[in-house]
Parts: sequence; C-alpha cells; structure tokens
Amino acid sequence: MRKWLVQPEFAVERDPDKCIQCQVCVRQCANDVHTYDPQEECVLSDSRTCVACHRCATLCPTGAISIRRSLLDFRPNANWTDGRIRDLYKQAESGGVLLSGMGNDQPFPVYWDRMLLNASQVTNPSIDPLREPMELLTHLGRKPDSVRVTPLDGSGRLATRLDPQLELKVPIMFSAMSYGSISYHASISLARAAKEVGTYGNTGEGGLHKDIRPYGENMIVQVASGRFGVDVDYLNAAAAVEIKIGQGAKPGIGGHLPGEKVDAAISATRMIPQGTDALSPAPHHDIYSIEDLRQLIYAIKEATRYAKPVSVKIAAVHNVAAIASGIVRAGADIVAIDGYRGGTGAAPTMIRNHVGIPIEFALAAVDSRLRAEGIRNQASIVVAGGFRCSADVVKAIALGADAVYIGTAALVAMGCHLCQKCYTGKCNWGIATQDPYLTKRLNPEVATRRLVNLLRGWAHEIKEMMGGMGINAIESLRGNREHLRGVGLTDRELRILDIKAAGE
Amino acid sequence: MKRIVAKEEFCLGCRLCEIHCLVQHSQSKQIIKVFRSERGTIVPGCHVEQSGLVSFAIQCRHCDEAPCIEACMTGAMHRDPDTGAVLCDQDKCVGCWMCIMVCPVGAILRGSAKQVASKCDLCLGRDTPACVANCPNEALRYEECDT
Amino acid sequence: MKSATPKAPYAIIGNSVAAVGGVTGIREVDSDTPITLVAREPHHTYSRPLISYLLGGKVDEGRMPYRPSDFYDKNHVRPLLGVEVLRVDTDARRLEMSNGTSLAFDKLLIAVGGRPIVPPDMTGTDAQGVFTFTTWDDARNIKAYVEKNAVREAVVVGGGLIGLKSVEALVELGIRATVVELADRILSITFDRTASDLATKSLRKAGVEVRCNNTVSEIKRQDGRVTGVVLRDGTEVPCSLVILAVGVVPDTRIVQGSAIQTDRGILVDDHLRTSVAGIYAAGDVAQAADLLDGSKCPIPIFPNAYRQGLVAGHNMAGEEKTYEGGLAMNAVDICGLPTISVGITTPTGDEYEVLSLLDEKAPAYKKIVLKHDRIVGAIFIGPIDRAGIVTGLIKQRVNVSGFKDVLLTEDFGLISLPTEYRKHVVSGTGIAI
Amino acid sequence: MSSKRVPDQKDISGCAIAGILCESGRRITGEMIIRAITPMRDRSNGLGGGFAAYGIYPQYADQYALHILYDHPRGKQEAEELLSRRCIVHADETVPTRPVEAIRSGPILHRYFVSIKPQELKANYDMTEDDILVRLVMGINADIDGAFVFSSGKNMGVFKGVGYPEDIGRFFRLDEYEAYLWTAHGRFPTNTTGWWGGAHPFGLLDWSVVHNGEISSYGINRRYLANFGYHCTLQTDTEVVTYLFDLLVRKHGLSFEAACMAMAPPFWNQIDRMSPERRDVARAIRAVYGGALLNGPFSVLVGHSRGMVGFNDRIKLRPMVAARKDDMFFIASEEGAIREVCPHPDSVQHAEGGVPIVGKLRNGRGWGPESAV
Repeated sequence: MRKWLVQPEFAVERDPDKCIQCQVCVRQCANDVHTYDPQEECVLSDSRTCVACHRCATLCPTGAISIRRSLLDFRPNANWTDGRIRDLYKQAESGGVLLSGMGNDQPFPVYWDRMLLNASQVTNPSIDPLREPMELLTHLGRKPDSVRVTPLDGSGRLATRLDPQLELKVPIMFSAMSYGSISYHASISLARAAKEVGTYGNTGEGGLHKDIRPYGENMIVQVASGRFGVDVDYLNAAAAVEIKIGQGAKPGIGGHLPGEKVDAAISATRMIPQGTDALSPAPHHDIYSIEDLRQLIYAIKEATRYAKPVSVKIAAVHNVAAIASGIVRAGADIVAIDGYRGGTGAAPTMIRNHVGIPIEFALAAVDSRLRAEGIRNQASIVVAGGFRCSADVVKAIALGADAVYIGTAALVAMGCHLCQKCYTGKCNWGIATQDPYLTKRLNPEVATRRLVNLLRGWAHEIKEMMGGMGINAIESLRGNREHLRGVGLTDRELRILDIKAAGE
Repeated sequence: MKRIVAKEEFCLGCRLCEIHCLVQHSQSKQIIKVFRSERGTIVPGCHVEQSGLVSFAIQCRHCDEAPCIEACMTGAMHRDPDTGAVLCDQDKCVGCWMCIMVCPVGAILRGSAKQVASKCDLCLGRDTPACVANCPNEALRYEECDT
Repeated sequence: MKSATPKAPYAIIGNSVAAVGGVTGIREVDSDTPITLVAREPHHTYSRPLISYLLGGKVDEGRMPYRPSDFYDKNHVRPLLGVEVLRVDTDARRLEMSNGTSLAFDKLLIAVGGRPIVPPDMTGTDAQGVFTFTTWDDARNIKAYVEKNAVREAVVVGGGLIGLKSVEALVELGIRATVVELADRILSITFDRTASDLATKSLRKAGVEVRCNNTVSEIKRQDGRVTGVVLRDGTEVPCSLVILAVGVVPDTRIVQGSAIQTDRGILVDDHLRTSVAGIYAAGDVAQAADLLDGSKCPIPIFPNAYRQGLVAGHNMAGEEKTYEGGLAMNAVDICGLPTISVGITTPTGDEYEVLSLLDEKAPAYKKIVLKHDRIVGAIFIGPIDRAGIVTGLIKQRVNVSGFKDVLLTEDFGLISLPTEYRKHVVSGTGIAI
Repeated sequence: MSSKRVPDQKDISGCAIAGILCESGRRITGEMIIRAITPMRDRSNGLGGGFAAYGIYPQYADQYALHILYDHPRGKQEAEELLSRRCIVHADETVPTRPVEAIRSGPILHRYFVSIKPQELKANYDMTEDDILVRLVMGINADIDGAFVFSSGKNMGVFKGVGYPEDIGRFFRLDEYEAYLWTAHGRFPTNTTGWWGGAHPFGLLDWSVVHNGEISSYGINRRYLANFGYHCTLQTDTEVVTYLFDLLVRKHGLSFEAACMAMAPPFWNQIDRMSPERRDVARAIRAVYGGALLNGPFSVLVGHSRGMVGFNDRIKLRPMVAARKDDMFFIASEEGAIREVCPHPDSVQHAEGGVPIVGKLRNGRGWGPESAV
C-alpha cells in the first residue's frame, strides 16, 4: 500500500496550443507545481501541491493554465464526502490537528442573502446621491442619553462633555490582522488605505510596527491574551484600543505564530525574542470574569487618560446578547462582535467549521437587547465576519450595527484568492507570508489603491441604496429594520431578526 | 522627459516585461504567434536581471548625454527630437557594436535577426511602454525624471 | 593678392566626427551665431568608418552621410567644401585657403583628423593599384580599380583596424587577401595574444592569409600596374591590388610654423584649448590627456573624436566643459566575430591583476585588467553584450574588490554591481559619462 | 379583537396643513381656519380631517381636557371606570356636533375635564402629573377596547374625524369656539381604513401635530423612542413626531432650535463651516440624537399652548409657507391657503429645509430660541 493516500485536490491543466514556455508560472509558484524541463524544453506541472491560488493562471500571458477540482471522484456518498475522507487520510498520516486558514467555508445559510432592502416609490421620493448630499459619517463610542445646551438660545454652548468618539467617513473598518499573520506590505497598505479613506485599521495582536505608528490616528490597537507589543506608548499611539476576547473563526481558543515567522522586525514589533513561537493563550489569564474585564477596561482608560474609546471584541456565541450587555455595563465604548465566518491565519478546522453562530442573529439579538435595557446609546456595535459586499453592510446597519469590520474582503481586494493556506506561510500573493521572496509581490502602492477603491466603491453603492430608501443620513438607516424584509425565513428566525417577511 | 524607472524591491522576476516587449516589437503582435514563429527574430529591449532575492528589469535609460549616440559611427543612434528618446535607425546601423561597448547599463543588444543593434524605443506611439503596462506589480513605472 | 576677408565668429576646419561634435557642442550653448566649416573633401559630412562597408558593398553611397542632409542648414553652418586650408595664421587670426581667399576667425576648431602613413622605405608605392584607405574617395577609387582590373588577389599591409576592415571588405568582394603584419600578431596594439589568435583564426576561416613578423619590402609592377609584392623574407606574393594600412598620424601640417604647439599631434588641455587662445583642436589631429594615466597621447578613435569636438564646441561658445580624458577602445567585427577591447589590454608590471576566461570553441574570451582593484582594461570576444557595463566601471573608476569574482561570470550584469552604483545607473536620470 | 382599526403597517399619507396664531392672544372663531384649509381640498381625499384649537376652555384652564372617542358603550364604561379611579373628573359632556350631509356614522364622542388624584401623585412621587396622564392615555389607548383618547391637553382640544376637513369643522361646530391658535389637517391616506382615531392632528398633552409627508427613518425613530418608554401604536409618522417633541423638549429640556436640529440636522459640511461653539453643539446633537433624525420628505406643524412651530425635512421635499399680518401669523402647505383668509400679508416666507419657523404668544414665556423668525 502506498504510504500517501491523499490524492491531489486540484488538476492543473496546461493548454499546449497556448503555452509559450515562457516559464512565468514556474517563477511564480511557491509550491513548486510548475517546473521547466530543459531537455524536453517544456514546462511541466505537478498537481499534487497545487492549492488553487491562481497565481500562475493569473500571470500566464496566454491564459494557457486552468485549474479544476480533481477529476478523481470518490464513490458518491452524502455522509462520507470527498473532503471528509481526505481529512481522515491526512490525520491518519500526521496524527495531528487539521488546520485551515480563512473563515468557515461550510454550506450554512447566509442570512444576508435572505433579507431584502426597501426603496421609495411615489409617496416618498428617492434621493439621487450624485446630486443631493448623502451622509455616511459615523461616530463610534459611548453617547449620553441627552445633551444639554446652555443657555437655551441660538448662541447656546454645549454643556455636556461627550466621551471620545471615532469618526468614520465610511461605516467600514479593517478587521484586526496582525503583522506576522500578514506581511509588512499588507499591514502598511491597510493602514495607508484607512488613512486615505478616513476610517480605521486594526493591529490585531501583532503590535504596532514603527512604520505604522505615523498612521496611529487611523489605527485601533489590540490588547489580546498574548499582550504582544503592548505598552503605554502603544496604547496612546492609536485612536482606540480593542480588548480581544474572542475571534469568530476560532471562538474559545488562542493563537500561535510559529517561531520561524518571528524575524527581527516581528520580534521588535511584538516585543518577544526572535525565533520564539508567539503563543496567545485561549483566555486572558487576568480576565476570568466580567468584573475582571471591567478592571482591564478601566486600566486602559486610565493609561490613555480617558481620551480613547475602548472596544471589546468577542466571538458571536450562543448567548452573545447577555455577554454584550455585560460588556457595555462593564464600561466598553464599543462592542465588536465577530461572526463564525470571520477569517483567520490558522485555526483548527473543527473549531472553525463548527463553533459560533451567524453574525446576523448575533447582531439582531445584541441590538435588541441593548435597546430593551435602554443602554444602546452607551456603546456602539461593530460587527465582523464574512461581509462580502456593500449590500451586506447596508443590511447589517439596518439591523442595528454602527459599523462593520471587513477582513477577508480587504485581503481579496489585495489579491487573496482564498486558497485557505495562510498557515503554510507560502502565500503566493505575498499577503500571508514573511518570505521576502514572496512579500515583495505585494506592492503597497498597488494594494493601498485597491483597498481605497474597494471602500470608495462600497461607499458609492451604500449611498445609492440609501438614496433609494429616501434616506440621506446613515443614522436614519442604523437600526431601521423597517427597511428589511425576510425571504425564506421561519417565523422564529423573523422574530429573532425582528424584521417583517417580504409582502408584510 | 518621461523615463522607465525600475522599483527593484517590487520586481517579481516574472519576466512578463520581456515577453510583452517582444510581442510589442513583433510583426504579428499576437503573443502565441510571436513565440511560435517569430521567436529568435526579435530581442527584447528590456531584460530582467536576477540574483537571489533581487531582480529588476533594465532597459535603455535614454541618457541625456548618451554615450551610444556619441560613439555611433553611422549616425544610426540618434535622439528623437520630440520625445527625447534615444533611438537606433536600423537601416543605418551596420552592427559595429560601438554602442554596446560604451553603454554603461548594457542595455543595447545585438539584434538576432539583422546584425544591428537592438534597444528600447520606449514603444513610441504607445502612451505607456509595453513592459510598464504589463508589469503585474507596478515594479516598472513610466514617469517624469528631471535630470 | 588681397581679397576682402570675411569674418567668422566660429570657424571649423574639418568635416568629420570631431567637426560635427564641434558644431553640436557650439549649438548646445549658442543657438544662432553662424559657423563656417572648411573641408578639403567635397562631400557632405560622412561616416569615415563606413568606407570599408561601402567598399565591401554592405552599404551603398546613400548611407554614407553621417548626419542628415539638412544638418548644415539646421545648425546655421556655412560649409566651404572642397576647399583646403593651407595654413593657420595665428597672428592675423585667419585661415589661408586653397581658393586664394582667406577667412578671419574669432574662435577656431582644428579637426582635420589624421593622415595615412606611407612607409618611406617601401619601394614602388607609386604604382597603380596601390592605395591608402581612409577616405570616401579611396573606397571609390579602389572599387573602380577592382572592377576595371578584375582584381582576384590583394595584399593588405598592416594588421591593424583599418587593415582588417579593408580585408573584410575585400573578402566580401570575393578577393583573396593576404594580410602582412610587421608585429608578431595582428591588432597587436589593442589585443593580447589570445585575442589576436582568435581574430586570426576567424580571418583564416574566411580564407584570408595572415603573415606576421613580416612586411612588404617591394611592390612589383608591370606597365605601371601592381603585379605582386616581395616580402621581407623574400617570398613573393602575386596580387593586383595593394592597400597600405600601416596607420595614421595626426595631420599637423597646417599649423607647422605657427604659434600652436605640437608634439605628435596638436597639444590640447582638458578644455581642448591649444597653446593659442581661442584656437581649439579635436579628433585624430589632437593630442589630449589619457583618462587612465593622464599622459598626453593621440587616441585616434571615433568616440573620443566626437567627445572632444563636443567639449571644444561648448568651450568655444563660452560654457566651460571639461574633457575627462580619452580612453582607447575599439569595437570591431572581424569577419563575423564581434570583438571589443577597452583600455590597457596587455599590461606590463606587477601592480596589474588579470582575470580571464577563454572558450576556444565558442569562441568566447573575456579578459579584465585591474590596477589597485579598479578596472583599467578589458577584452571581450564573442559574447560582448554587457561589455559597456565594464567600460562604465573603468570610466567611473569604480572599486571592484567587492565583486571581482563575478566579473567574468556568464550572467554578469548590473545586478552584480554594488547597490549604490547600480541605483545611480538605473535611476533613470542622466548618467555621467 | 380591537375595533381600533389601526393599520398593521406604517401609515403613508400626503396631506394639507394650515395654522393660524394670534400672537396678541386675541381669540378668533374657527371660521377662518376652515376657510384656509378648504382650497387645499385636492391635498385630501376625504378619509381624514381635523383641527387643534388652543384657548377654547378658559373655564377649565387648569384641567386636562380629554377628548375620547368610543366605538361602543362598553368602551365608554370601562374608560370612565379607569378615569374615575385615577382622576378627579371636574366635568364631562358629549362633544357638541351638528349633522352634516357628508359625515355619517360617527363614533361616540365625549369629553372630560380632569386632574390627577393627589394620592396618585403621591404613589408616583417620581413622576410628574404630565407623566402620569401620559401613562393613563397610553393605557386607555392600548388596553381598553373601543376607547381612544385623541386629545389630552389643557385649555385646548383636538377635533377630528373621517371626512374632508371643512365638513369635519362644520360637524364639530368650530365656528362656535374661540381660540388664539388654530391648526388644521386634511388627509390623503394611501393605505389606511377610514378611522376617526387615525385622523390628524395627533395630540398628546398640549402638543398637537399636523404633518405632511412620509418619514423613511420611521423604523429607527420608533425603536429609538422605545428606549425611552414611548410605544408607538398608531403606525403614523405624526405620532412619532409628537413623541419626539415631547421627549426632546419636555423631558430632555432642549430648546426648540436644538430639538429641530436633532430632527432635521444641518449637513456635516455645513456643520464644518459653523463657529466653534455651534459646531460643538451640532456635532454633539447629531452624534447623540441620530435616532431622532427624521429622514424623508415632510413638513410638520406643531401646536402648543404658547405658539406654533413649523419645520421641513432638511432637503425641503414638502411645501411650507409662512406669512404675517399685524398680530396674525400663518403657516400652510400652500400660499393660496393663506391668501384665502389674508389677501395682503405684510410678509411671506418660504420655509428653508431643516430651519424651524416659530410663532409664539407675545405674553407667553418663550420656548427658547426663535432665531428662525
């Protein structure tokens, strides 16, 4: 019996009529799928290591390369699917935990696709965003129930002191992606794009690279269980601080950046010795309860002289509403909720695919809960986890979110092809790797431009959709579930989402 | 004048610049045909140098004081009055290789078909030279360089 | 005889590369003050090195012009072609010319070039069928003679550049040629022995006979026409054509007896100024400093001539420009074998270091001569494509101790150079020559 | 099932509105306002008309005048039991009407002049008398089948029903009332059953709101009000506007200018150009009161015992004109309505988007900023 039972997942096909033997593919594949044979004077392809990242196909000047699912089918079996059988082989070989990159790829329902948006007809004019103002400006942070203006006349001055607020020109921020899980070029591109668009990036738990410090006013710094790169300067260099409790892709477990990726720059940024594994514990070992969280929140507020909003990020889990309520009462200014479709550099496949709940329900539950308790003003809600397009964003805001985090979408804008092999460090697109040969494939100028374009494009679309609803300010969309209708949802689901069914 | 500038820190070494330079200067302008039937009749005016992690594409710098023009004995090598580009008139060139001898970047090659010098002509007639337009990582840029 | 003496703000004697360089140099600074150009030859400025290609039929007369036909008009040049300057009167600051007139000048550039050597001890050089080979007319006359007398064999005296280019031409014409070289090998000035041997091989492959350590002592004739030559060693070589290509010397005749100092050529400083104010010299007639050792010696090669003319022109027009010094270099294709030689190729003395790589079969030969970690000379035969980079290193006097080992490698290129120098070279901005 | 035919989805309607204020406090009969609303007939469709009148019950000036409509006697009985439990009823009577051809089968219409019992006040020491009355009104409207309180202010009253406003006016014999402030509404509902309670003005305490338009932010406004205990039961924008005024002005103590700024705020680029002080105010109000922003096309006319304020959505998608003549101050959807009753006004002003137009009683205490007029 052969030692290796796992057959190739993909078949690389090269059209001999188109291939010009230019070897661009050979020079691009970090998985050594393509090689040039000088004797035969032709390029050969070995499908076994192909991860379907499309780097070769994308750069092939003649479009000679196509990549398909392996044509080697197992006997159809609804229970023992190809994927499951392959995983069993892999584990039988390795005896290890199955790893995956990016977010949950299982066919769970996507509730965004079961909600539809409203538009004005006759009784209420739609607004043309090209001719009329259309406002997306969003403020994240704790707000009082009311403001006092004294004296009560036109020359009134503000008598209420507002807590610090993040000002977003578009209600979209970049999710936490650490320098280490992604390359230096990817990190700096995200920071630059955030600054150019007027929104925020997030360091994840990778620390704040010295080159990114100048972008501090457009960055949110994370305090995670590993406390990497955290010191008082780090906290004060940013616009806001986020305590990371959990991550949608792997609720309840920690992180692990292998030592070989911890080069000089990363070790300096994370403040750990070069070459050592960067381990983030599953819990914060100083937070075993909500009151511990409160202490950390206020420790951070003290350290930043109450000048920066403090966000708490949790994974969307079963009783997320109660947890969120507790977090708000513990003093968080922003609650970030990460759904189970959120991406990651590496997660145990079983966790990624089977833990957590859809962000749509988590958001609806949290917003309703905070309103029911009359504390919705006290914190902003930011949601993350698999936002694919501007319509998803509009639906999330209508459900009650103040803003969304995008991670995967941003990576895709930079070139990611979702091959889910981030954890191998062999990202052919120069994003999830520290290999200098690969990282230079991502030109920050290009990446920044693409990210900015993405946000601009989404902003235009959001304005169009708002205009269609006859709304010209984002705050009138936020939590306005009247503009959502459900299709193909059960009564129960409709009730949790608190939206009407289409036709109602 | 506008010149091609190489950003070596972003060069992938994919050599698409060479390939598209060939196509641009071919008869058919059809890439597959070029590599089938015209290969060997053209040499690219742009070539990639690579050593370990470092790589970059180099083509004629179109120097202000172009040694190749001074050294050219036939007057084939000349400066285009409109664009300032240094061009080689292949009908005048007799292949004495003086230009190759004096080009400090080694950007002039012996044309493989005719025994005449072959070099970058900035793809005159195109807004952007083919190598620049087809660099997947914008490691080649076509921009004003004051000298 | 006294005729009205027109006054020329700028006068140039000569009409070849140095003169054209001069015109260009002046015009880069002063766009309209008229220039008067006096030249013995009646032709529009033409490319002298092309005469061998013309003779060989590789190019036709139409391709001879070195610059477009509107070159003089465009540059406000008044050409006096077919007029020979007899002498330069440095006191009166005027030129006395063969047409009896004279031309007063303000600034003068002497670019009359060199004059072919006719060995004095050789008898019979006045026979029909004996030619020197430096001008368009030489090429025409030889061609006419070859056709008229159906020449089948020829002897070329001198295994230097001119000699070999004329041999190449003769081969093109299907003539069996014999090269007679006084030294022990051809191209002895620019090549080392290995290179000379490769060149010789290439010539023999083309059916050329090469005789070194030898020379022609007598040219035999019959009713005035050449019938053959007798060599120093007594052997007789029948032929009906003899080309004398033993070299050129700076043609300083017109300044003899003037205040202008001469040595082998007209002595010039790093601004191409002669010893007389306002008078400049450039090209094969001039004797300027050598880039490598600073010694003054004539380097009769094309790029230097142009450069000198250009620099002289700038200075004549009042914009100071310094001549970096000449560097001996030659690129020549010997019957299909491309060769390049730069600077000192056969060093003597132990302060020199030599790197070389030879592939007899290819053939491919690379040789780098270093002095104190700086390249001072090189030879490339066969693969010559990146030779210019080495020339650049010589001119820039770059210290190569860091990358000596890769100088000879096949993939030697810019990438082998120190980042700083490389960035300077590819930065896209102008490069100092 | 409730006989209150409250539409199960949001009420969408176009409308005609008008208001007349005698700033001197001089009282005039309802004829003028009826004449003013009549020419805007094509802005209504006969499914609703109504009026609010201020200063009509001087003899009961200190008691809440509750106008309640009943679908059947059982509702009346239950409501009156509840009233007598919580309130001292100083007087009550059937609302006088006259038969009008166009008005058929009206509900039982009764009015009560009440004050909250002292022990109630004691029992709810943390609530004002107004708060208690609001809770009572909401209780009746929400829980008592067949009873609906449509007017609950002091020395004022709301008169409304199904029909064209001029018919409703004659039906309620408004020519026999004298008030210093009259507002009127003619309704053009697109999706609601003709139900008397659904007509406008909408009243709560002294507030009366007539409104023309559709508020596309309704969904969030409603959820926002819910945070503060307001439960919108009628699915109408007008109800939302009324509660917002009550919340912002009465509860949060904002000036009218500030309240209008919250509901129809300036654009951010306008705010950027403001003086630092105003910028701070505007920024804070927008950031904090996002849920109160009224989006979509509307013109609103709010009546109150001390005057009236009209304002438009911030991009002015619905019409509103104001004019004055001597001590008379007019606001209407169309200038024609004003000219009908006042052919030669001293000044005419078209409302700007988001900028309130305020008219107030000269003797009455100001509501705060009237910078707009």
